[in-house]
Amino acid sequence: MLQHEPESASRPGSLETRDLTIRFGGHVAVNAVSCRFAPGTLTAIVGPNGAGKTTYFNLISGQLHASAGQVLLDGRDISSLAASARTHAGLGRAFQLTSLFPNLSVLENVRLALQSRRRIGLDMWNVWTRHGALIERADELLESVALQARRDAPAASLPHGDQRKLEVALLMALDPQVYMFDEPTAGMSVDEVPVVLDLIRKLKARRDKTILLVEHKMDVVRELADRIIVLHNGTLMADGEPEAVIASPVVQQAYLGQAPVEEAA
Amino acid sequence: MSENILSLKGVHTHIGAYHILHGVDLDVPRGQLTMLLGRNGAGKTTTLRTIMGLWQASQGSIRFDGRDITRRGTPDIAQLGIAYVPENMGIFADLSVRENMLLAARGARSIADIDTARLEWIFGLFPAMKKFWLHPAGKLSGGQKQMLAVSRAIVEPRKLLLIDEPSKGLAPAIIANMITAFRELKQTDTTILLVEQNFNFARQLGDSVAVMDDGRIVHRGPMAELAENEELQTRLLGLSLAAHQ
Amino acid sequence: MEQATPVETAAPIQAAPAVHAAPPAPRRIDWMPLLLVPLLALAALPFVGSAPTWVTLTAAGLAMGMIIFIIASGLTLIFGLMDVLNFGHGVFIALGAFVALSVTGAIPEWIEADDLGRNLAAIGLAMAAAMLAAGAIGLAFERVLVRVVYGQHLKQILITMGGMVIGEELIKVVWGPAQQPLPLPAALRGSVLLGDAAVEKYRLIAMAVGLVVLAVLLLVLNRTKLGLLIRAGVQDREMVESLGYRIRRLFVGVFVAGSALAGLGGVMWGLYQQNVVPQMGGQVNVLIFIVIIIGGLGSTTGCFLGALLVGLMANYTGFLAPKLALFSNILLMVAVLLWRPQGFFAVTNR
Amino acid sequence: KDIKIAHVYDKTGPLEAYAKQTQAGLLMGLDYATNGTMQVNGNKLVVIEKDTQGKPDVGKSQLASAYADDKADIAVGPTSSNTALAMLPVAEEYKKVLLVEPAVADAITGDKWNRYIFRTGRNSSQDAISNAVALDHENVSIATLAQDYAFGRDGVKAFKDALKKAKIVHEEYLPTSTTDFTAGAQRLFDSLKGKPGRKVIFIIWAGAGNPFKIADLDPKRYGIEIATGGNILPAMAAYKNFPGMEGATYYYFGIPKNPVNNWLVTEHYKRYKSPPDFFTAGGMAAGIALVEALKKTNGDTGSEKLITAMEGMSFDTPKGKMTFRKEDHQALQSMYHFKIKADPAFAWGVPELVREIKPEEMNVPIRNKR
Amino acid sequence: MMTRLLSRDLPRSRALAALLAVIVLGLALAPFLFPGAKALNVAAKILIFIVLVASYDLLLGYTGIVSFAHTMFFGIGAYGVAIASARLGPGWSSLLLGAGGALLLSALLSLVIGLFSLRVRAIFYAMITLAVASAFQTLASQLSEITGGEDGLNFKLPDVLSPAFQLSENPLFGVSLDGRLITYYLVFAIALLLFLAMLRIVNSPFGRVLQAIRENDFRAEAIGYRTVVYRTWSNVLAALFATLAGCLLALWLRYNGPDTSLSFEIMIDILLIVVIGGMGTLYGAVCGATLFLLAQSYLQDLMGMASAATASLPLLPALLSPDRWLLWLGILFVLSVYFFPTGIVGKLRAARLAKKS
Ligand SMILES: Nc1ncnc2c1ncn2[C@@H]1O[C@H](COP(=O)(O)OP(=O)(O)OP(=O)(O)O)[C@@H](O)[C@H]1O
Ligand SMILES: Nc1ncnc2c1ncn2[C@@H]1O[C@H](COP(=O)(O)OP(=O)(O)OP(=O)(O)O)[C@@H](O)[C@H]1O
Ligand SMILES: [Mg+2]
Ligand SMILES: [Mg+2]
Repeated sequence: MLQHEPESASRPGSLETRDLTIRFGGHVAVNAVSCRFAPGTLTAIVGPNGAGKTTYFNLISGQLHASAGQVLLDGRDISSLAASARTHAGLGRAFQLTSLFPNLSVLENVRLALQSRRRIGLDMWNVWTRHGALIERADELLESVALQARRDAPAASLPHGDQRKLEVALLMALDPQVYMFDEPTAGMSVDEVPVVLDLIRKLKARRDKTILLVEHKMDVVRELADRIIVLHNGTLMADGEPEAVIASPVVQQAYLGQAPVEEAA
Repeated sequence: MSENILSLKGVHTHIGAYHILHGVDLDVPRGQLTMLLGRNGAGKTTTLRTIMGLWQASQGSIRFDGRDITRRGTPDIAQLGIAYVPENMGIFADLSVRENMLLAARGARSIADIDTARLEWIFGLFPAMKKFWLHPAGKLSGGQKQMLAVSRAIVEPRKLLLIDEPSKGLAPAIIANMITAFRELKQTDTTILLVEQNFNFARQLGDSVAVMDDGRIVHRGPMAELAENEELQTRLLGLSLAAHQ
Repeated sequence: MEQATPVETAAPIQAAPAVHAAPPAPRRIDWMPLLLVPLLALAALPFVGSAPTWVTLTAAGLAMGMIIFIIASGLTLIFGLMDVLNFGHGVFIALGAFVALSVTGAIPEWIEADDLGRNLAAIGLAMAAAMLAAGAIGLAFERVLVRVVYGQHLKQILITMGGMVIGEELIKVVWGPAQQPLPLPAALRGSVLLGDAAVEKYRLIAMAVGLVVLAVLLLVLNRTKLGLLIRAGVQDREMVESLGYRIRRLFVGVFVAGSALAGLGGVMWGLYQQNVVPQMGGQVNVLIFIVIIIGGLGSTTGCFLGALLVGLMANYTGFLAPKLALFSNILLMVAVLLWRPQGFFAVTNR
Repeated sequence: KDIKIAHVYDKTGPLEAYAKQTQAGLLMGLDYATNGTMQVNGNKLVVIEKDTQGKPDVGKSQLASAYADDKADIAVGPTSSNTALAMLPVAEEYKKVLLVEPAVADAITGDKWNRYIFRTGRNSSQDAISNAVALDHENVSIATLAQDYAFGRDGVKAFKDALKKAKIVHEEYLPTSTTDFTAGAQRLFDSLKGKPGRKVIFIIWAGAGNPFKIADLDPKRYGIEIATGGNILPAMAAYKNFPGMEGATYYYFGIPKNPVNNWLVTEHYKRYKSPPDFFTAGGMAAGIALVEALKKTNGDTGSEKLITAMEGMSFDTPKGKMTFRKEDHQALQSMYHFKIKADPAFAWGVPELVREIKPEEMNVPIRNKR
Repeated sequence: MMTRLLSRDLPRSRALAALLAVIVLGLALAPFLFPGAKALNVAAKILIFIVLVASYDLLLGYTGIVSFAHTMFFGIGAYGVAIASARLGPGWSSLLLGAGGALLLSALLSLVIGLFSLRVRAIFYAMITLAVASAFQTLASQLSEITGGEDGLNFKLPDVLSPAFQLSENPLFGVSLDGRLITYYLVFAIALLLFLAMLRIVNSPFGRVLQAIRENDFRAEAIGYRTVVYRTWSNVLAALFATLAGCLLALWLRYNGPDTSLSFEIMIDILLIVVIGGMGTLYGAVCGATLFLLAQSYLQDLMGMASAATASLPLLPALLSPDRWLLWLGILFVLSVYFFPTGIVGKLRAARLAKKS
C-alpha cells in the first residue's frame, strides 16, 4: 500500500527559490529572495513581524503566485502549479493562523489529509470506510500529538492550543518531502509545546526531509535549527550558522533589539 | 470602593451541552496586572468571554467596579470601561487599520477626535500600524494583526483590559515594546487581566497570578512567589522542560 | 500626523503610502463606472438615429433608473451592507404602494385638482404614510423573522420568502387580490415637450426624489461611523459588541430604514405603473438584486449607477432590439461582473 | 342522485380576482337556470371547488382527482389558458365533459381540442375579429401592441386576418414583464406619425404591466389614437383617460339588454353590492349551459348523452343567445362594439354600446381539423 | 446487506429509522394503501422531489454551494422527455433520447456555470444563478416553437405507461392494474435507484472531500484537493440527478411547461425542503420532501375544514379560508426555520444523543 512507501536514503526534496518576488500594489512583501534548502536540514526563518516570512511560504506552497522569480523542487520549476498540485509534488504546509475543517471531527480532519496523499479523492463509488488503513493511520497520528482523546469532537470545539496541534498533525499526515512550519507553537501552552517540538525533532532525526521553520522563540530556533535565514522588509538579510546569525548585528538590532525598529524608507 | 475592580464568585459556564467552567473564583486588584495562566483547554478564554458577557454564566456572580454585571449585555459591559482582545484577535478584515482604530475609539466621530499623543504613542510601540494605516486589516501579517488587536484596546483609556494571549506570533522586539506599554498603562491606573502562555513574558509583567485547570482556579498569589518557586511551576504549569527556558 | 485627512472606506492597497512618513494620498476616485453612464448614452445615439427620440429615450431611461434606484436603495442597506438576503424586500414595496393607494383614495380632490401644489402635497402625504407603515412593519419583520437568522444566508432566504408570502397574502386580505388603479395626480399627467421629444412630467419628479435619496444616503453613510459599524458588525458581531456598540439596536434601525425606503420606492413604482397588484413586490425582486450586484455590495453610488444603467439599457434595447430587452439586465450584469467580479464599487468584501 | 359539478379554477395565484368572478357567476347561473332549486329533474346539483393554484400541473391533477376521487360528472374551468391546455387530455382520459370557461386560447377549441371539450368563454379569435370589425374602415392605419408570447401573437394574427379595409403598419411585441413602455411607444409613434388618415394603436395586453401609460407621452400630438378591447372594471380605470376610444368587448354589465342580464345585474348588486364584472357573465353562461344540457338529458350525466345534447345547443345567457358550434364546441356569441365615455359617476371609463356584433357577422375559423 | 445498500450511512437514530421505514413502505404500497388519483399523484411527486432535493443537497448541503439554477436542470430533464415525446411521438426510444439529450445539455450547462462560479464569490454566484435561471425560464417560454411556450407540452407515453393500458381485467386488492400503476412503480424504482446512488456518492471519499470544501475550501486546496475540479464535479453531478428527476416528472405528468418545472417557487420549495429535512444528510431529503409535499397538497383541504368549523367566529374564517392557504404555507416556512434549525434529521439525531449522554 502506498502509505508505507519504502524509505530511500537519497530522498528528493531539495527546494530552491530564485529571485522570488511579490508585490502588493506598491509594497514589495518578498523581494528577490534566492535560497536553497537541502534535504536533511532544518532551516529556521526569522525576522520581525511583517518581514515576509508567511508570504514567502505562501509563494512556495502556492497560496500566492509570485510577481517574479521561480520556485524549484528537485530542479523542476513548479511556479505555475496550483497549491494542490504543489502539495502532491511534495510540499507540505502548516499555517500560522490555524486553518482546519471546523465542523468535521478531529479524526476526519487528519483522515482527509491522508486521503489526499493517497489520491483517491475522486473515487465516487466506494464507501469511505473501505479504506480502513487510512483511519488506522489517522489514529496513530492523533496519538502522536496527544489528541486521541478528542478524536470525535468537531475541530472547532478544541481549545486554541489543541487546534494548533491538529494543524501540525495535518501536515504530518501529508508526509511531504518539504515540511513548512509557520510558528507551530504559537499559542500552545508550555506543557504542550514539547509534544510538537518532539515531533519536529524526530522528523529532523530521519535526515531525509527538508524542514523550514518560522519561529519567533529564539530558544526553540537555537535548539533545532541547522541554519538560520533572516528576512527583513522582504529581503534576505542574513543566512548561516545559527550562532553566527543570532550574533550578527542585523539580528541583534532589527529583531531582538529593545528599541522599536526604525524601518528603512 | 473595593480593592478589587473585578471579582468572580463561583462562576459556572456551559457551552451548549458542555460544562466548561466549574466555579471560578477570581479577584483582579485595581491598578495591577494579573496574569491568568493554565494549560490548553483549562478555560482561560472561556473565563474572559464570560466576563465580557459573550457567554452567559449559568451560576455565580461577576462584579465590576462595584456593579453586578453577571447578566448584562456585552455592549453594556464594554461601556463600563472594559476593553477586550480576543484570542482570535477579532480583526475586521474588511476594514482598514484606520477604520479598525476608529471603531475602537468609541468616543471619536472621526480620526481627528482621537488624542494625537495617544495615537503617536501607539505608533511608537507598533510602527507597523502607522505604516499600514490605510491597508485592509485582513492583509496584515499574523503579528501585525495581533498588534492591531492590542492597539484597538488601548486607543482610548479604559479601566480594565482583558487580553487573551497577546504575545503569540510577535517578534521579540515587539514583545519588549508590549511589556513597556503595559507597564506604562499601569501608571495610568489601568487594570489588566492577561492570559498568557509565554511564561517569560508573564514573569516580567505580572503583579499577581492565577492558574487555572479544568475550569477552576487552582492557584492564586503574587507573581514573585510563583516565579521563584520552581517546584510550584512544575506542578502547576509543567514548566520544568528545558525547551522553554 | 495623517489623522486629519479624510480618507473614506477601504482603500485599495495601491493607494496606501508605502512609506509611513509621507501623508497618505487621498483615495483616488474611481471614474470608470461613473463614465459608463454618459458613455452608454453617447454610444446609443448613432444607433437610435433621431435626436428627439434619443432625448426621449435617455430621459425616460434615466428616470426609470432613478425609480429603480429608489426601490433598490433600501436593499443596499439591508443586503449590501447588513448582508441579509432579504427576499421579502418586495413586500415592503408592495405595502408602500398600497398605502399610497389608500391615502390618495382618501383625498381624491387633492389628486384630481389640477394644482401642482396640492398634488405634490398629496404625494408627499402618501410617501410619508408609506414610509411610516413600511418602517413599522419592517420593525416587526426584523424582530420576528430576521433576528433569528443573522449570518445564515440560506435561512434568511427561506424565512424572508416566508415573510414575503405572508405579507402578500395579508395585503390580499386587506386590499383584495385584484389589480387596482393608482392614478397620477392631475398636474403630473402628460409630458413636457422639448421640440419633438417628450419627457413625462412624473419622471421629472422621480429624478428629484431619487437625487434626494442618494444625497441623504451618501451623507449619512460617509459622514458617520454608521457604514463602518454595519460592515464590522457583519464580520464579527461579537467584537463590535465587545467594543461597546449596541449592534443589535443598530441593525434594527438600519432594517427599519431600509424597509421605509422600500415603502417610498413602492409609492414611486406604483405611481410609475399607475396601478398596484399584491404581487408587485415579487415582480421587481430579481431586478433589484441585479442592480445591487452590478453596483457592488454595500455601495450606494454603485447601486445608483447600476440602476441608471439598467434603466438606460432597458430603453435603448427596447427601442433597438425589443427581443433583447428581455435579457438586457442579465447581459448587463454578466458583462459588468466579467469586467469587475465584485461589481462597480464593492464596499464590503464578501 | 346528486349531479356533481367540479369547478376547477385558478382560485389562488395571480388570477385569483378573475377566478372569483367566474365562481360567483357559475353559482348564479345554476341558481338562475334551476329557478333557485339547484335541482334538475329531481337531481341535486352539487358544486365541488378545486384550486389549480394557477399552475398547469396542479390543474391537471386536480381535474383527475375531481373525476376519479370525487366522481364529478362534469367539470368547469379554468381561468388561464395554459392550465386549460394541460387539462384537456385529462377529460379525454376520463371520458368526461370539461366546459372551459373563461380560458381564451384558440388551441383549446383548436388543435388541442378533443370531443369532451366545450367552451362558453369567447376565444382569442372572437376577441380579435370583433375588434377588427369595430375598427375596420377605409383610410385607417393601425399599429398593434401586444405581449411577446403565443397569446399576443395569435391575437394579432387573428386581428390582422379579420381586417379588410384598414392597414396594419407595424406590429410591436413587448416582453410580458415590460414595465417601461417608452421605447415601444417611440417605435409605435415612429411607425404611425407620417401616415395619412386615422392612426390607431391597437393594444392586446393581459396581466402585469400597464401599456396605457403611453398616453402620457402625448400621442395626440401626432393625431394617434389608442384602441383596445374590454377588460375587468379595475383595468378599465385606465380607459378614463381615453374618452372616445373605440374597441369591442366581450361583456360590460351595462350593455346587453335582456332578461338574463337584468337578473344578473340586479341580483349581483343585491348579493355583492357591486355590478357583475367581465368574468361573472361567463361564469353564469357556463352554469346556464350545464343546466340546459342536463335538462335535455333529463338529468342523465352519461358523457355521450351530454355531448349529443350539447352539440349545437343554444341557450340564453347574460350576453343573449349562445350556441355551441357542432364542429369545435365553441360557443358562438355576440360581442359589443363600444366607445368610451368618461363619466365621473364611475371609477372606470364607461363603454357605451355602438353596435352589437352578432355571431353571424363574425367568421370565426374552425381550427380543430375535425 | 442493508448497510451496504445504504453505503454505511445509517440513520443513527431509532426514531429516524422508523420514520424512514414508514415513508419508504408508504411509498412502496401507496397505490394500495391510499387509493385515489390525488393520493397517487402526491406519492409520485414525493418520489420525484426526494431525488430532486437530494441532488440539491449534494450541492448545497455537502459542497456548500448556493445555487438558484437547480430548477433549470430539473426543467431541462422534463423538457427533454416532453419535447422528444411530443415531437418524435410516444415510444421508449423517444423517452431515452429525450433523457439522454437532456443529460448532455445539463452536463454542458452545469460545466459552464460551474466554471463561472470560480470567478465570483458565493453570494454573487447565488445571484448570478438566480438571474440565469430566470433568463432560462424566459427563454423556454419564448421558444414556443420548440417548447410550447407558456402553454407547455402535452404528450403521450409508450402504450404500457398510458392510463388506458390494462395489465389485467381484474383489479388487485381493489386497485386496477393500469398504465398509471405501472408508471408509478417505474418512477418508484428509478427514484430508489437514484437515491441509493447519491447516497453512495456522498459517502465515498469524493463525498468526504466535498464536505471538506464546504468547511474550508482554502485548506482543502492546501492539503492537495484541486477544489475547482471537485466543485465542478459536484455541480455537474447535482445537475445530472436533477435532470433525471425532471425526466421522472415529465414521465409522471405527461405534461411540461415553464411553471411546472422551471419556476422560482419550486426552487424555494427545494430550499425549504432541504432545510426542513436537514442539510448535509440525504435522509433529510426523504423526510423533508414527504412532510412538505403532504402539507402543500393537503393544507388547502385542511383549511377548508378548519374554516368551516370556525365559521361562526369573527375574522378566523377569513384567515383560514382555503384561498389564503399560501399565508399558512408562508407561516410554515417561518416556523420550520424556527423549530428545525438543524432539520428533522438533526433534531431526531440530537434527541438520541441527548438520551445517550
Ligand atoms: N495579500 C496581501 N495583500 C497585501 N499585503 C499583504 C498581503 N499579504 C501580506 N501582505 C503584507 O506583506 C507583509 C509581509 O507579511 P507576512 O505575513 O509575510 O509577514 P510575516 O513575516 O509572516 O510576519 P509575522 O511574523 O507577523 O507573521 C506584511 O506587511 C503584510 O501586510
Ligand atoms: N465552542 C465550543 N464548543 C464546545 N466546547 C468548547 C467550545 N469552545 C471551547 N470549548 C471547550 O472548553 C474548554 C475550555 O476552552 P478554553 O478555550 O477556555 O481554553 P483555554 O484555557 O483558553 O485554552 P488555550 O490556551 O488553548 O486557548 C476546552 O475543553 C474546549 O474544548
Ligand atoms: Mg507570518
Ligand atoms: Mg484560549
